[in-house]
Amino acid sequence: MKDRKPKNVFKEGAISSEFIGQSIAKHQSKTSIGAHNIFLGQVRADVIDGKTVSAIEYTAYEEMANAKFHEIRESAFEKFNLTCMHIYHSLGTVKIGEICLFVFVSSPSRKDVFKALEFIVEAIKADVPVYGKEIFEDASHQWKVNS
Amino acid sequence: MKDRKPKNVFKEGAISSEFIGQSIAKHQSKTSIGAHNIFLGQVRADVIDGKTVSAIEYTAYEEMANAKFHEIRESAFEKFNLTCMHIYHSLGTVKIGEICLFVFVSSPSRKDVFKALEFIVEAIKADVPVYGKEIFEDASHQWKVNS
Amino acid sequence: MKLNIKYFGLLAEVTQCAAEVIDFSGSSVSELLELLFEKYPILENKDFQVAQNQKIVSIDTLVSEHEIALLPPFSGG
Amino acid sequence: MKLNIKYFGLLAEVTQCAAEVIDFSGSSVSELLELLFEKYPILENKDFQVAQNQKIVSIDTLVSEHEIALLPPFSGG
Repeated sequence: MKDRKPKNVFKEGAISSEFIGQSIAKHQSKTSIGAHNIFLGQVRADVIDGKTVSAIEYTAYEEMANAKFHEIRESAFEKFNLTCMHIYHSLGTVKIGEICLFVFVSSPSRKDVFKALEFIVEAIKADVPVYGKEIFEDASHQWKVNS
Repeated sequence: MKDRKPKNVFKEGAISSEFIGQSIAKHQSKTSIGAHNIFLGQVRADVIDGKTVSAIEYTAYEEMANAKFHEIRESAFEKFNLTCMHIYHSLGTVKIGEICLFVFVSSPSRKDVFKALEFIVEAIKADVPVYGKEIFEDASHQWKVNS
Repeated sequence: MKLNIKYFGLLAEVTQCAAEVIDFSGSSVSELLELLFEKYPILENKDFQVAQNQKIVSIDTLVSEHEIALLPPFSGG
Repeated sequence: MKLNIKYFGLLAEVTQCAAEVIDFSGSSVSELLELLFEKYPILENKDFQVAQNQKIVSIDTLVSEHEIALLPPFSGG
């Protein structure tokens, strides 16, 4: 299911497990698919200088980010034999234990999904203007840095 | 959540998308997790010599298979920094579009989940005595061969 | 000794047998296979591994356990 | 020319400004940055890239579009 127009990847707040389950269910009619690979980013309760993260607040340069997500999508379809690809990223507040990134790739074969998923996730981390502000339990904050 | 005793990986019939969603939900209390990676094997409607697959019937040497799954699990925990690992494989009939294999790994960091998931899925394909019988629409069959 | 022989996948189909007890007086896996090939000539052209007590063994291994399984190529997942 | 300058993440915090319109008569991105450093001296020590019309550009690039964004290191996912 190649989709050539950029779409809005962002969702307000956390991505629910029900939404993920429903996305999986929707693919059961696509009987050329043999392998799905799903990446989920979950907000960690990191302890930094004795203070514990309680949530991350996401903001983004939305137009540019959606254009970048689209580029990553096109380039993954070019590089790998994929049937479907879906990317969702949270905006706003996502509490610890909740999911902020959902990347879902499907292909006839498993080799393609493994390579494609890692490529997409690394590209998102490196190239998409999204910002995470880590909110501590005492309401202070720091700007997240990706490793 | 290392679990040192072998467990039964097999489930009768297809693995439902609701079950997968619920497994994801259960991990939201584990706030040291930053990344989940999920592999799903789905039964394809392959066309072979003009006949279309309608289902796969799985059988296994169950005791040996569960022991192998356990070995793979232990070895993945040794090689990678994982918080959780879950493996489910279907037995019996799984129709096209339905899910027959669910592998779920979680870690503080994404690098570990990518490597671990691929390692586990490849080991399952190579080392676990499970047999898929591809049933065609005309009720004839052939024994599946992994590539 | 009495052996429980188990056949899986394609092999259970061609032998029309999932499991049986066989009286075996030889020593190695290869001797056991000769006996089974006599009973089921069709097995001789098939690709399979042998597991003794759930461990894959070579044909030179001595038969020392009761549970012997004939395993065609795996196709899980 | 009138430029829409956008600040993101940490930069929006330190400038206390998410977006503003600036009158710019110079030519390159580096000249624009000099102007912004004058207005917000704190920007000078910060790590960021510049996007012109949503494309990352070098400081030698000519300013030819109205939308300029200052982007600190990304931290999505």
